[in-house]
Amino acid sequence: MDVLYFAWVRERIGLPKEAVETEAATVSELVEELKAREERYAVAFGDLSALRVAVDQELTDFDASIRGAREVAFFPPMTGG
Amino acid sequence: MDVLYFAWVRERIGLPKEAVETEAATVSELVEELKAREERYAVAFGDLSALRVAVDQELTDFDASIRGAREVAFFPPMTGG
Amino acid sequence: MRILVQSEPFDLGDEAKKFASGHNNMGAIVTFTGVVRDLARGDLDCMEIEHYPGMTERALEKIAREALARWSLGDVLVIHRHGPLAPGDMIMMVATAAPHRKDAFEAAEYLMDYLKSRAPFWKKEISRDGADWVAAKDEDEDALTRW
Amino acid sequence: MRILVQSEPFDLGDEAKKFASGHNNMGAIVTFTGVVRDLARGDLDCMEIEHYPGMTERALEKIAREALARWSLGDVLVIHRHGPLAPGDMIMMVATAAPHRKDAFEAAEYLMDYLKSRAPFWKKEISRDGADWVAAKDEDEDALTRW
Repeated sequence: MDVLYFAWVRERIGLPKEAVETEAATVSELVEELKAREERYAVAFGDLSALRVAVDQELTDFDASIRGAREVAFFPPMTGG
Repeated sequence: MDVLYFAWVRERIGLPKEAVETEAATVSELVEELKAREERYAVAFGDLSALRVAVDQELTDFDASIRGAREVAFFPPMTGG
Repeated sequence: MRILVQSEPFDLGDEAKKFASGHNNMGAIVTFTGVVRDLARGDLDCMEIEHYPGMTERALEKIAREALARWSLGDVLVIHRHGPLAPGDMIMMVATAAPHRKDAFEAAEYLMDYLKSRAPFWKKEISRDGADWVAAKDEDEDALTRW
Repeated sequence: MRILVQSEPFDLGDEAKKFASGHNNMGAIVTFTGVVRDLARGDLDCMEIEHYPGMTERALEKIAREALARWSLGDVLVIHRHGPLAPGDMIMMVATAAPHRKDAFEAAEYLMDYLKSRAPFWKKEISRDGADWVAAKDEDEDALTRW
């Protein structure tokens, strides 16, 4: 699946998008896998309360299933308008 | 002083403005004088709850003083916007 | 503050653009525009708007000054037409500019609520069935209790 | 319903006019326009707006559809820019058309409240002192509890 990063999450991880092979069932499990990879992921995902997640372009929460998802995106709280 | 009429008050009384010589101290006293004049005034002022009054272009109520006023206007509730 | 009472049409686009471009560091601009609605039967020929020259401008200025005092605003614009209008014609507009959206929205609603019931305009609807003065609505009077 | 996500500038005047003229018997038209504010120090060089292509359009459409379902509206317009903007540039606008002013105002405020916190845009302020992501405000999240 594609994992996307926006705003300071993108800057901390250092890329906007990557393809990830995972057996993770939920967003939280995916986050744990990513944090275990490298320090920059551990830093970016250090405080989940400062992050939001979308699965297949719908806002959801960290307990959400990612089974069959094509796209998971992580970003800070939105500041549109 | 000038007495002005707007909207259906103007139509019932049949004129937009007239000069009135009066010793009336308040709007209510002026209304009583006008009602005593002719039937069309009595009809126009029949239900004061359906009327509004302005003294010198400021909305006020029927107890207001008109001593020294240059202009008293009667009209139905406003429907701007 | 700019208050215009006129029989001529105004251009919402031009007015909104002029108002918006005249303000420095106002993050939020709200406009409200009132349009002549047809009757339920669809046969409105004309809406005639009567007003009280002199008092109208005073009343609108008072309402605008009150809004400027109550909210953190950069500016207020009020345009209101009088005379004969056709269905679809623009009757009036207000615009507010503020640093924050809450102030711009609230002030625009305040201006509209007061303008509806406290500015000396009266509407008459003329159709083939005759002419009727539009009655004031209780809900418009009630709207003032909010402020 | 018209949703535009674009880097190009838009003209508030043209858009307001086009929106207003496209509607039959809508008595009330409300527009909100968001403008880039300078920093308190007055040294903002640029505001960069990042967004999530694809999700942005879906999120805005969802918010607009919800507004159309909740209020008696004739139409909704949302325009939001992305990319680099300068102080004073227009970031976005919404417009609502309704038979009555209460619906037009409430729907516009609803659109703004949701657009602030539920549409995937992120603002970065760039000045000579560096670049800072604008933090979401608690009050913007709290504003949603109203609906």
